[in-house]
Amino acid sequence: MDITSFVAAAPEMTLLGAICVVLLADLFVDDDKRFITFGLALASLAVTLWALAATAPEGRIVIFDGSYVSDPLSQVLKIAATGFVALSFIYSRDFLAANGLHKGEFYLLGLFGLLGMLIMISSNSLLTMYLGLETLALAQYALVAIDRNNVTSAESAMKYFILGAIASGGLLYGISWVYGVTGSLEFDEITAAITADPSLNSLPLWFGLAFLIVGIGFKFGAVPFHMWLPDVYQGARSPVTLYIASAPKLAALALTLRILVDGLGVLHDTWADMVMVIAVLSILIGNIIAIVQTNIKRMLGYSTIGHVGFILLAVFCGTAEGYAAALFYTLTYVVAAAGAFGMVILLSRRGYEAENLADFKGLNARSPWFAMIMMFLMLSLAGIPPFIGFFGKLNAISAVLDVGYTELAVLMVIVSVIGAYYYLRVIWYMYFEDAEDKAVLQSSADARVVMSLNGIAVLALGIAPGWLWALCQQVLG
Amino acid sequence: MIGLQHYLTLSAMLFVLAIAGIVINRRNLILLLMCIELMLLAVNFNFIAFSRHLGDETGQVFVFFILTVAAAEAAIGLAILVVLFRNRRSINVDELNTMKG
Amino acid sequence: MGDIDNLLSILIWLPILGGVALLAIGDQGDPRSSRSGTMRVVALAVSLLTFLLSLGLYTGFDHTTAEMQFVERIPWVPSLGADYYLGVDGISAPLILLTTFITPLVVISAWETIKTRPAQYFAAFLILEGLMVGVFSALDGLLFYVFWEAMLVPMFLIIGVWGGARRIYATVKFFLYTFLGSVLMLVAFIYLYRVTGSFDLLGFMDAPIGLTAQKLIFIGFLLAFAVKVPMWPVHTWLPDAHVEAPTGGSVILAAIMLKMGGYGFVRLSLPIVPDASAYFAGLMVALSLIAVVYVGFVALMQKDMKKLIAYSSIAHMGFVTLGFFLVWFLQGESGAVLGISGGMVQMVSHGLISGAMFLCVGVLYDRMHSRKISDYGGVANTMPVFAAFMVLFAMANAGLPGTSGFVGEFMVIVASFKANVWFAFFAATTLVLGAAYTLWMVKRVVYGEVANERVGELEDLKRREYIVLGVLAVAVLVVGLWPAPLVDMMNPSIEHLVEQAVRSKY
Amino acid sequence: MYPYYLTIVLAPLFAAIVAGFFGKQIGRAGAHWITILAVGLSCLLSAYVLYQLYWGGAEPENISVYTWAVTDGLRMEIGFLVDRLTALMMVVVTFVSLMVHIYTIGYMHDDPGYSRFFSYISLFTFSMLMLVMSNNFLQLFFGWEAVGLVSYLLIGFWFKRETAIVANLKAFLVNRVGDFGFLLGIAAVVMFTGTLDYAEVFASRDSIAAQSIEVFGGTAWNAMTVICILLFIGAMGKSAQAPLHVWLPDSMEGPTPISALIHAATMVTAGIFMVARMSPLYELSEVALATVIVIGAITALFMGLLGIVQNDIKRVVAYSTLSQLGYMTVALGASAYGAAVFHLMTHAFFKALLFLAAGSVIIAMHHEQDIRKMGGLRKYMPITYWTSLIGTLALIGFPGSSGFYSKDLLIEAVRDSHWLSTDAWVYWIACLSVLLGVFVTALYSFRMFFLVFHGKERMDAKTRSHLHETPAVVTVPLILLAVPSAVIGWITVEPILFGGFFGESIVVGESHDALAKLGEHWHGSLALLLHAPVTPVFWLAVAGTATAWYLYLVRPEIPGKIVERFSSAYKLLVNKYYFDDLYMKGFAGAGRSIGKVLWEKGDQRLIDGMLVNGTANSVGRLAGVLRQLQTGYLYTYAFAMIIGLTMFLGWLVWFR
Amino acid sequence: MLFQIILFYLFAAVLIGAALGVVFSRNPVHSIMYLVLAFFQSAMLWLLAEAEFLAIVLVLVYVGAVMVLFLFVVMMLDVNVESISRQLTRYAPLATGIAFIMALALIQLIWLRSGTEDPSLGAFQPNPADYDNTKALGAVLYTEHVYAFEIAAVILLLAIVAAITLTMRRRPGLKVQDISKQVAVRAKDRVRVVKMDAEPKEKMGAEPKEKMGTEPMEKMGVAPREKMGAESKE
Repeated sequence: MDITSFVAAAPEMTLLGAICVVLLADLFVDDDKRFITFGLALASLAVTLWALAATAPEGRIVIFDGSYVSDPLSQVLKIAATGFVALSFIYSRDFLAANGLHKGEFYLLGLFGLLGMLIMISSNSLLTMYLGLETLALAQYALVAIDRNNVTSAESAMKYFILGAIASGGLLYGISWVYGVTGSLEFDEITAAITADPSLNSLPLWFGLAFLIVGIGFKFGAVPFHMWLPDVYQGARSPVTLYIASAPKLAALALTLRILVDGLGVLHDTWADMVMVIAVLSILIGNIIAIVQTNIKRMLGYSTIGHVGFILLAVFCGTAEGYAAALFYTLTYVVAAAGAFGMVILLSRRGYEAENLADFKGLNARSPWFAMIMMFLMLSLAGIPPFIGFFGKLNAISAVLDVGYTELAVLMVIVSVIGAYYYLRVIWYMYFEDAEDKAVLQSSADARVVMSLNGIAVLALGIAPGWLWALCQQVLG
Repeated sequence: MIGLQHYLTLSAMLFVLAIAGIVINRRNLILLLMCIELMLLAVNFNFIAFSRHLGDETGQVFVFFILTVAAAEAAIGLAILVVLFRNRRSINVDELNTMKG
Repeated sequence: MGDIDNLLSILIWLPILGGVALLAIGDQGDPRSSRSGTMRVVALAVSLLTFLLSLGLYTGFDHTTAEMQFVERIPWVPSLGADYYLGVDGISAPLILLTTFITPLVVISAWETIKTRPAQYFAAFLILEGLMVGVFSALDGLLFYVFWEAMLVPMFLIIGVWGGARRIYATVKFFLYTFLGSVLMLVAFIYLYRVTGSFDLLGFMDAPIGLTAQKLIFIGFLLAFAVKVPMWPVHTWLPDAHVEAPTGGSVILAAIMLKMGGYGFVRLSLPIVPDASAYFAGLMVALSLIAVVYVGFVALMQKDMKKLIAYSSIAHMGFVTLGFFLVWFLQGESGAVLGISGGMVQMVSHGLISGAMFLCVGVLYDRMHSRKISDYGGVANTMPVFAAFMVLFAMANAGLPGTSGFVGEFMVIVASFKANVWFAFFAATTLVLGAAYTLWMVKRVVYGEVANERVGELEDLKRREYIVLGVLAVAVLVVGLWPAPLVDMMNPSIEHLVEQAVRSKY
Repeated sequence: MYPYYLTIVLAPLFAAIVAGFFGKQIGRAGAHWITILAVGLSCLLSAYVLYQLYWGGAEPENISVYTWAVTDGLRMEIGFLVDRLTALMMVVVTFVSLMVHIYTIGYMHDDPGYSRFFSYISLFTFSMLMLVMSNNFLQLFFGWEAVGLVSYLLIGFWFKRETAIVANLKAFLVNRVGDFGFLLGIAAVVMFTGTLDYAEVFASRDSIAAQSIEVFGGTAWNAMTVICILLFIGAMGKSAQAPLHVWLPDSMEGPTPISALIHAATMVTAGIFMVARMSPLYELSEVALATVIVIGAITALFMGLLGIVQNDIKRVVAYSTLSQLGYMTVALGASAYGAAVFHLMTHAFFKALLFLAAGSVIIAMHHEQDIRKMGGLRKYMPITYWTSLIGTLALIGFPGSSGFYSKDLLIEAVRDSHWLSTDAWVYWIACLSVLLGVFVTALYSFRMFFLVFHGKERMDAKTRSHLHETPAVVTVPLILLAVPSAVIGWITVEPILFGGFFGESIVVGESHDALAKLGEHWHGSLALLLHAPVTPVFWLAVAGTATAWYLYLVRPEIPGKIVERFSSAYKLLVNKYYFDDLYMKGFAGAGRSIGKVLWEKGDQRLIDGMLVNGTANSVGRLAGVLRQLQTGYLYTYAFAMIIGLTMFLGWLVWFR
Repeated sequence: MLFQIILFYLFAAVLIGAALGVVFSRNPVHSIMYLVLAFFQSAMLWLLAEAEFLAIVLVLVYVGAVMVLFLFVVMMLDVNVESISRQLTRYAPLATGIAFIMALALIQLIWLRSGTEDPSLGAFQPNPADYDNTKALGAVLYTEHVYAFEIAAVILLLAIVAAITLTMRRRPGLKVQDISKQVAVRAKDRVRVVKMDAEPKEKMGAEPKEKMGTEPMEKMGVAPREKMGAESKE
């Protein structure tokens, strides 16, 4: 084995190295100088990005005896994941500082989580996928509970942990069956084995598949494996919610695509039905329950479930276009969702979390600019053109229509109308209602700038979505 | 002759038992953590059985990692449990419902 | 002015950028004072400039061809086969002119009446104007849809922020109703994209499509456009939205947004799915006639002026859809062009008249803060000039010859008589019903003894209001007395449309 | 001649605009001067045009002014068709209008809406001229509606009066019902001919008559019949024929000059004019003619009867107008278009005269209009008295007056319409109505005359102390109108009815041409006059007059007894055959009820309540139910996952 | 062979029994003990399946570390056994049904549809005599699975970080010297003149005062009390 081939895994290695640096450096940083850790964390991300850019492979490279793959898909997802983690760090800092949570561990765990995501994104075998998943999951469990004095945080962390453990137990059980039937854990080999012996494509393998889908469904938060999601979104402190709601969705997509497409693509006929069922349930239940929420984090949680349904419906198509649509949707959704949660953080202050919808009342009077940014984000999530979320929906629907499921497409659009209602409610609170709280926004300049850029991005991307869609198609073509 | 099916069956029984334990238990969270351990144990049985059946060590390697991860998981799970207990003075599953709807 | 390159782009983006600039300027000084604030001047300047530029559409328009003119086409989302593709023909150009004509009036009418966040108010209207021009000029399905939906947002805000007491209910209803209607159009577009490989609307028109698919596409379009028009029975959002919207919002909603529905039918339904349109023509005519008769009766009983005008809008728009769908009852005879021309003229005319009517109500509302008919009476005593305008517009609304309201109704009734006597019979009931509800309202509001002290203290029109209503009055009369320029502009396109509509595509 | 036509039409329009928009600037005098000058100019030029056409040998002209719009091969134009029929109407219209303008100076002297009033009546003159001079249906309809608009504005001129604004709304709506048919008629014309131009339509009249149309499933109707009846519905509205007559008496709420100009002399005769203009079409449909004649006959007799019980001076005249319009309509139905137009003309003069005289009385009585409170005015108002007498005599057709010639010949023409004997009952209805109508006319006319000018002075002392003759601006028009009322029949009857005055402009089928038959026995005006005492018409009129004299001057207590005796009949008449009730409570009430039901039950409850908000609420309720699933308990969450998993497994094992 | 079969069923039976004990015993300590038993039985069964290394690791890691941790936590939390509700969840009957269905599906899968109806076909091939399970695993662990191995290391590191983050508390009143701070201290830091607003800032309450009080403590490396909210409860 040529050591130079490890270069392909440079991003992960770099990040791990950086984590160690941050870990050590943080020990020597006082609480009031925690911005150093923050800077180091951002620097780590920057270095990781650099490593990603520097080692971008031409095509597909598989190393570590088939455990690790680097391909255009992984590049895109990794860059995006790194970027979103950076975004969540930037948005979070003020809040953490104001709430006495500004500890190095937040960044550390965040970076660990990112490492887990990168591992998942690049995994080429069920084993590394599982390990990456666990890395991410453990980091998230800890992050959710990071505010040790917060009852709801602890409760949601516990729920998240138990359910997550069950899901990974199910996933493992599924992996064991897949392994048992095909004799391999690597995706290429699994595909090869099934192709070589079609008789393998039978019940035992499907069984494994069903368990795998439970794992995937959980990670994404698809109905009926979604129950953790609203509670965790609500219970976790806002920065953590932001973290969980953004980058890990990319990892979940990687999980889905790697397992269902790279590994078990030949079983599309079998998994498509299951994916469709959970996807349809997700768009329905997510969007409907979101209507009656009063906590914006919880509402966005349910809305996430709805969006996940869309992503899974795109995956369900089983076409290259469908996968590309799923990727596009995930990326664009996360941009908007990150912004939305960022806005929740931005509105929060010391000892006060702006997590109720009512806290958004009269925002237009307090800060027209951020009200507009939030409106952009909400409209993007609602799928109203010209915001980028619309194109996500467009591509997903297009993919579904392409495989001939007109009824599904109709369902999708009707559900997005239901969904529009609760996004509109945020806008109406911001614009039509009078403020209950007239305080000025307190947040640092960098967060404001990034938030503005985030909001403008959903518009700008929506006006010129071509390149991103082309990229997604190319990556999954 | 004892073989794959027996182990798989045993594993399946353990798995189902663990799951049932999680769902029907409304006593305390520690039990849930233990059930999860049981579940992983069931998975391990599967891997070992398949590994032996296939004559391939990968399955056993997987079990090795599962054991590692499960230990880490247990550690974090218990840590969360401690945090929860400190906040609520209770680890009763029944009382864990401040967020719902 | 017809030789400006990218005229359509300018017409779209100038107001939008103007709106953005207004947001940047913000409310300078005390927003409650009518004098302060450059934003009003900027808003007026931008809207007037847009209008002046849009005249280039008329002067540079080739009246002899049905081809698209002022075409602009650059790739937009190549991976989806969508282009930034603009162009106008005789069907869309008048509507663009209507849009750019109405917007400055709306800006003037709101000059000092909007006291909360005026900059945002004007910005919303300017952005809305750009988007509406975009809808009328887009020749790419995706672009069309983007403009179509994006338009909802400013209107949502206009009603919600500056509206009346039940504004939130109204605006959410407006948004969701229209959004629900349009999403199915999106599905139809995507399907067509699947068939043709691009979002080119003209390409859609030439693509062969099976009958079943056509029917489904038609239903998708129908929901979008029927809600917008609005046709019975999906009209109930309109009275609410109108009642709660601020005056400018009502004006734009009635004058232009409703036209989108009608425009959609002629631009999309008829040429793209002619067979399905033929299949559903009976239904469409029936719904149109129900709109005319049913809604006419409903309008009679309204107690709120705006609601009454809103219902009358629905009834009048019934003529539009009636005119459009007569084509298939006139196979092989002349009259189809007449019907569609009538519908188109009716759209333009209704834009002027309903806008004017809402402005009239706005004038009263600004003074009395009430829209209830029963709060008024004898307004003519204190506001004679206003009363004159009100009666003129009411007469126009009732379709009096010599006003624009007559032209379209006349054409449509004549065409529908050819199609079927009973179509014409029910359509013509508007002569009675329209006059009844409009003039009854006029009687109760304008005539009579001064009803109460507040009416007694009313001041007559200010110069600003006088200009707005005067300009509209002139427009109403000009179109009514000499519709030829308008009709000539549309004719080639409509003839082409009829050819497209009567052929079979599968 | 084209510039003349344009001037005739536009001068009043210009004056109307100036008086309307710049009333304040030009002042009251300016307003009346400019309008009077404009209308005077129109009147002069109209007379010149008539002169040219009749004596000057000018040919009828059909000119397009401008193209309104062209689409789908249908040319819609604004243009003039000026022939003798038109010219006659133009003269009548402008002359009466001029008189009314002058009269208005006195009548409206103290009104704050002085210049507005002049603006309106000038605008009316313009509209009426557009109507009569039109060469196509579009413009006809334009004029048709425009006069309706002005009528609406003028009836509601005193907009503070509740009765006035109810009346104008009613007038407009009832007219709209007529226009409903009229517009459909025009649509039918376009359908069968593809054109709106009179000349082209008339040219293709045979082909129309050859076509048919299915209105109700299965029964084919002759296209011409459909067209003519639809157009006649318009005429019924405008010319206030039963059952669309209800607006005309109420329209008396307007100022009296208006009643004279619009609701007596000109606008209400538009329907008559229109049918005469369309004579080429009507000639080809006997069904339509029969309809016309029946409607006219009913109106002529029954509206006259109502005049007997009215006590408002203007309403009496209004009902007489209705009755006279009925006469004209009967003549139209009898294909005696010439007679109808002739009666139209004479009626225009004497009825305008009567209205203006009534107005004069009203001025003198300080706007008291109840004839029961008048009496013995003769000695206070001699000019008004004598002119009224002339008008009344003309109205009852006293031999020698203009009304005599027109009405007598009209009745003769109807009686001679033997083609009608194919539908015997139609013929008898027509004849009986017109004959009985003569008696009734005389009765109510002289009832009013006697009650106003003779007998006891029943007004209060204060009013009596102020009684005197009205000023010259009022009396001069009375005199100027009295002259034609008295003599115009004598002079013009021969050329108009028997001298081929109308030429091509009125077409009568040979078998229908009752006037031609009358013409065979025509020996001049004098002969007819001398012949009068031997006709039943004369004696009926005398009988009516005598009855009125006996009942209201000799034994004024008798009418009260009659009322008691025949209370139910009286009630029927006083309530105007319950038409108003039918319309107000029946149609208008039903319309409002329908509207209410559709709105509250249909829109609000069904569509909005159930479908729209119902759906939204259901989604909301569903959300409320679904959120219950999220119990917050860990085991529920786990259970959901397990159920999902088990479903998958079960499906895979047992259902796939 | 028969002996092995007997052993298998014996161990299996005890394992299932122990698992049931885990689920149904009321006292958590008992549950843990049952779980330990289950692990032991599993280790036995794995030995039977000739997976010696894992059997040993299971005992070492699980019984030796993880279960001790569990016990430790249970003891530390001192959960009042009696106060714990005894009932099962309301889903219990349904869940039992679902579990039954699932078990049925799995068993049907394993026995009927797996294509190897004859159990003997599923019998493990005995390993060759010179087979060394530990060696075999070691051979692949550091070659083929080195990447996974490294990740596992990361996970353990992460677990350490996470566990410490969540549970480590600095006890108040614990005197600790922070030498670097002691050395770095300057004279002017000893005394600080605090400027106080005439009126406290909004929503700050009495904080400035408290800050003053805690400042020196922080400097001494002792966490201020307020940051350790839970502390006060204990």
